[in-house]
Amino acid sequence: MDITLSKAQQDMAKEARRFLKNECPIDFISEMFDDKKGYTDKFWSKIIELDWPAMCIPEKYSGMGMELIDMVMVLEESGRFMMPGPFFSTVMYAAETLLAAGTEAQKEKYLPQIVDGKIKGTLAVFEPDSGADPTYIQMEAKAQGKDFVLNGSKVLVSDAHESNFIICAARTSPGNDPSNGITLFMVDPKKNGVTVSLLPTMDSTRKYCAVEFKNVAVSAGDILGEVDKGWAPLNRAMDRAIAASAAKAYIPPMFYNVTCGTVQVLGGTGFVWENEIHYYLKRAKANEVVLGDQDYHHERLLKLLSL
Amino acid sequence: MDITLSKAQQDMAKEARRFLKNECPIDFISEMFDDKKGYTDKFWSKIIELDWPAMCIPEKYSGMGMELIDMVMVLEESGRFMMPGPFFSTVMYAAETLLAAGTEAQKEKYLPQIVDGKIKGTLAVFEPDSGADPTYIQMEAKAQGKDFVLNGSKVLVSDAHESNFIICAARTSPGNDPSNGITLFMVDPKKNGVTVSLLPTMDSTRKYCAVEFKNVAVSAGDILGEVDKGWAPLNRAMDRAIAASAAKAYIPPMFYNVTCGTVQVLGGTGFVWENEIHYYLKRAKANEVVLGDQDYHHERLLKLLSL
Amino acid sequence: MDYRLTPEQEGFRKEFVSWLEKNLPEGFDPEKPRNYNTPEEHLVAYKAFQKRLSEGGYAGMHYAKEYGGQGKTIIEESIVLQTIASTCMELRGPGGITFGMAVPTIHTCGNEEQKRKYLPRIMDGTQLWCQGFSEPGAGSDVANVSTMAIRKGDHYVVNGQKVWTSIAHMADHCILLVRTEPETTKHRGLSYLLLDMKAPGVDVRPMKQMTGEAEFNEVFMDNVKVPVEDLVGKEGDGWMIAITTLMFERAIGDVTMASSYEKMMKRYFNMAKTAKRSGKPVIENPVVRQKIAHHYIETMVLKYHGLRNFSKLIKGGVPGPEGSIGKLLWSVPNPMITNDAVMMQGPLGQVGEGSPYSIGDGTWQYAFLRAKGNTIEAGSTEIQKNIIGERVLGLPKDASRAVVRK
Amino acid sequence: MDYRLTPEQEGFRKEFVSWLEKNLPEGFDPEKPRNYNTPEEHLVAYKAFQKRLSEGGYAGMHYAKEYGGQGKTIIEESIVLQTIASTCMELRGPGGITFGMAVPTIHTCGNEEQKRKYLPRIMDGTQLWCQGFSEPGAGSDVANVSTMAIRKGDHYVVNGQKVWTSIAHMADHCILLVRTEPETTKHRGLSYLLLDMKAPGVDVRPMKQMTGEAEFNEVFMDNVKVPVEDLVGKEGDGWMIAITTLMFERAIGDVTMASSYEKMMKRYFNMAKTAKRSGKPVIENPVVRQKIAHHYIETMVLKYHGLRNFSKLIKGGVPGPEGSIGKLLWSVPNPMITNDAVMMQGPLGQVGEGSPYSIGDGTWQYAFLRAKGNTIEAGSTEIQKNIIGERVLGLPKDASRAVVRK
Repeated sequence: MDITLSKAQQDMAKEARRFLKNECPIDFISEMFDDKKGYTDKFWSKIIELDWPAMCIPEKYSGMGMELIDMVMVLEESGRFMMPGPFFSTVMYAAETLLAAGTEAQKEKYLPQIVDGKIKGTLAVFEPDSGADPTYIQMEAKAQGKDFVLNGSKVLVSDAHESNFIICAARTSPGNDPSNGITLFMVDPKKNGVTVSLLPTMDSTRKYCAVEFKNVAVSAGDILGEVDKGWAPLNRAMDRAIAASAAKAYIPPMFYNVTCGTVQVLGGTGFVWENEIHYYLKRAKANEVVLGDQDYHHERLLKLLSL
Repeated sequence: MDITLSKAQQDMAKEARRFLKNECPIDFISEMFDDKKGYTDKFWSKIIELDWPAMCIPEKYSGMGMELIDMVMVLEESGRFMMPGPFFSTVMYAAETLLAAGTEAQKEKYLPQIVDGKIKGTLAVFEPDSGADPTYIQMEAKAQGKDFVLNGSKVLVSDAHESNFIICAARTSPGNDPSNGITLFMVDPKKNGVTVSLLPTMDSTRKYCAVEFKNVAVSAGDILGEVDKGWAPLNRAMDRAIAASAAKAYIPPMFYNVTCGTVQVLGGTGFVWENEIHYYLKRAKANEVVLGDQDYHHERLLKLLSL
Repeated sequence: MDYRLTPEQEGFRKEFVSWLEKNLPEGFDPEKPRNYNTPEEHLVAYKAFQKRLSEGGYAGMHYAKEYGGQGKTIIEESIVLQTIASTCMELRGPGGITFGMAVPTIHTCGNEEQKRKYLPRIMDGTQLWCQGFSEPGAGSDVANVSTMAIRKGDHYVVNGQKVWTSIAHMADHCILLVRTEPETTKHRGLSYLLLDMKAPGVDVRPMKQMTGEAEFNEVFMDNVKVPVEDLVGKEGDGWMIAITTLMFERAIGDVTMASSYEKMMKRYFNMAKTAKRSGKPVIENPVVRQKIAHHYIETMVLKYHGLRNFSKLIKGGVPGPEGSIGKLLWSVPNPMITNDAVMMQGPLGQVGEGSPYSIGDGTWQYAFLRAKGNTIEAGSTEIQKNIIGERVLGLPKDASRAVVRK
Repeated sequence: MDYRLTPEQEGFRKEFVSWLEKNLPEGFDPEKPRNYNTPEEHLVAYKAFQKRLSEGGYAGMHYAKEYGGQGKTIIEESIVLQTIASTCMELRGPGGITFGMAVPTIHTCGNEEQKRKYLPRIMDGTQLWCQGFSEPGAGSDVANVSTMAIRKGDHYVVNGQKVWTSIAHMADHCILLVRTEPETTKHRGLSYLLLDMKAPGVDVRPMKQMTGEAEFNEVFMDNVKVPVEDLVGKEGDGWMIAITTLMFERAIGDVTMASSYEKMMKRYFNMAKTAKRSGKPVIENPVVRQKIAHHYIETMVLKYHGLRNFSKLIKGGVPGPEGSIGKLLWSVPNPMITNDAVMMQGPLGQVGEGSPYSIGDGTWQYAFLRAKGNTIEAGSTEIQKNIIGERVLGLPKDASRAVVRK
């Protein structure tokens, strides 16, 4: 039993920190906060050079096949420096969902391109009526022969404005049970009927979009996994991204409280735009909601404990 | 508009404080904490001499017909000194319920005796399965002709061991709706089938009992108010005792927090029996529960606001 | 003890309510949390509304007519302020410091010339005032004043810098705390000046705050001349004047604040009926209901605390440092209230002004961020607790401050 | 990073679990939160169980055989302790200070004679130890020692008073912090003695606590003779010895504490299924569910924090003042956990031991009241935060303490 980090892991974290300290000074974060794209191609190409997207993708899809704990080394540092860009949405949302739900053909088609940095993707779960409950998915996907037609809206979709594909969770059988009736669709945002619009969110260190679907036809080949059985792999992918409900319930509110305490300790200085703490505060508040809030994860945890 | 206290009210408070400071030193409170009766006849007779039970009872029942705000002057001081004895149960629970629900004959029979200090009474609401929700009343009162037979248990009944009558809320029509089916019964605790037992409660500055009813027959003349319509007057009487749900939800947890903070500031000294703070802490914790807890009163408040 | 207005007072209230209905600016929507998008628009609306109030006989109810007031009592004033707070607080917004601080300071401590010169022009909306107490590096300790004012003949020459000066970029005048005796420290040697913000050498630089707006400013003063006629009280009286008027302000401020919180609660309830979680209005969620009820009670506590202090004021008592309690009663809950508002909205809680997905067009997001300043501005929570500890409860001064002050 | 035990370690764990099943005292019910009603019964059971552990080869796993240990590693020790904590912690209860403080102190800082003299008799359950650090009027500042020990020939003569001395009324010996140099203050001039509680002049007076029990004592020492052989280290080393061993204790303590909290959580869940509100089990109440989940997560945080510190210890690192974090992670939540337990029970939350109406026969009521000491004992929350601030984060000392210490 040893729950300390290995030397290699510590080195990985050090390297990431060194890189991000140089590349993500607060001026860059501040500039990207106001920028609509939210990152620069130059910065993105450096991420690709470092092979970060490849880390947890299996070797047979041109990835490096590393452990999630290795990726955590990078993610921790990316949080520390409020790293901008579609890295988390592409690698932790889209690639993980592809890995959990996709067919071999889908994985072979998309994952190597993610490794190379050629494409970016994201995941669309929340709807305007969901609140912070990611299980509430009512967007309609109506069967038309083997294909489906999507209608509805998704909100707080990370980096959809820069994505080459959106994995969209929609309801193919009526009801409220997430474990039955939800299907995952690969959607090209350039398709007819898809409208992506950037949302004016408090946290703009990352970008969030609304995505509207109006009679969007998706062919059977773009269904990820089985029809009606999309929740299990989606849930697994989200879990990998958030480690566990316990952590998701506990840490984001803690982070938010720390930022509030910091503002108070700094006094007026902490309240002005010039001081970087407000970026952290806004990011912390967004973290509390993405992938489900504390209330949701408390309930989820108790259900996992059969309570 | 003037929400300050009148001179007479301030004098009333001063007088009460002077009396209780003399009569309720901490040694007396501590002794009564361990005592099964919970007060002394000598102390009780002084309360009667001061005419405190008479204050809010109308003049036609030999009372003084004062305002509730005058009584508040006395009650505030009784809390300050953790006054022992069945004053609150007799005057604020029993007499107020009698006034709200009783027939003229019942009021004439009981109230003058309460004024004189000849009898004491209490109110039995909570049941073992109620939790802190006073609306959950399922104890059975079965009609037998014009009379009723009571079966069931009541818990946390203040001072029942010293009471000459217990006003017991029981269900005369099935269901969960408190506004329909609850009837108030005047029960003599010496009656066959009634068992009163002192509960070993954390707060023993006041005494609480369990009262068990086994085939207790109550005649129609001992019904307070109308059959099935007991909740409205009971609710009114409890409201008068607790001022309002807002106050009941807000202040007892605050009092409890203050006692916890005091223990922490005192350190080890605050943790020993010798220091009086633990009596306050225990009383505060009991206050949070009696007449419904914060959760209950929050819900009740929202319902009053039509939310 | 009586919470009710007398029939006369109630009559006055109704009369004002009906006057207000007819005299709101064209297009002003009381249900809309923000009618003005730029500070400039907002200022114009404030001045016009104040002028109308003055013409209608509702400006400065408890001040004498020669000062632009109405010669009535503070009860009428509080009726006017509460009514405004619960209907169109936004119109009064920019005047908070003018009426809460500048007016009582000048009225209580100013001389007859100053009162006649300034008060009528405030009452009729001509002048907007700001307040220059805080300085860089002073933390929340108002007595830490470095700005110097040296008397030269018939004027003072002022040099120094103020920070956190709300609305200085729009204000005409400023109540300014300065040091007139070099070599003094802390509260000794301070004086109180009335500064014309258009005087040469005054430089105002807005500070953008975390909401994205610039409500506060830095004010730089470089050899600014202030005529000696604009000294309030005597040289060296500055500290006492600042403290006394701050206390007077609080008592009426809490009552007004409570009225605007009551209005906010109505919007809160409506928002909780609109926002959804798992497809259902969040008002139906038992966990959220507990929070909503708690916050509603907090506004009641503020209200009755305010009414009690206000009753004392009417009876002629000078409000004491208990006013610090009132500051805590609104500033500590508000960050929680607005946080819960944003959280109730779930993912949409992130969405601000200008999006069809926003619940309340960004109002709650602005309120949430703005609330982060509540426990810092107007005397931080820590300062208020020190005041309560030392001056209400009579506790010894806290040791660390005792040291720093040596 | 690997949370799992090796197959050998897992084998050892299983072996101990099955040994434990066979070796629990007759009639001992692991599901019952309290099997012993008097401290005396409890002591007898502890000593017998420790003897059995020793005979079975499970006492002091990581200590050498010549000291009564088993010559294994701290991993086996932690497996034993965690298994005990999650099944029969009550049996180990009285030995907390003996094994958490006295044993590591003697083992790390004692000389060979002291180790051979005392450790085997602790391991086999013969001796129970207590700890005499705190003194009246010292607050939570352990260095504030006034008890004097003056050397006279081959012994020290000890005079003074200790407070908050747990189980002193049952203990055979005491690790005692004394001042051997008059005229010194604070941590200088302190020494560390091993006191025989039966020595003439030692007077133990129990202090009743708010739970109604007397777990703590005052210990008065009036010309008590302690042989010089019972000085640990050198004269003047007392403070460093106290600090070092306190740190060693924490790392293994948090892991053990987490195990007993996990056990408590199981009882918590069961209680929430039993207790009713509005006729339904409170576990179904959404508001209560949020609290239960939160408390469960808190025990997970304690566990992983403990495991991480423990991993460091295994790797040979000396645990640092980060141990203060572990203290906060159990002592701050526990008052909330037990408060919510009592509140969940509604009116029955008031009812303690000995009533058929009590839910858990008074266990939760005792736990609720006892928890009020958690944030005070073993270094108060405030002291721990100062340690974290000054020694983990490197913040300057807080000014008020800097003053008091002058």
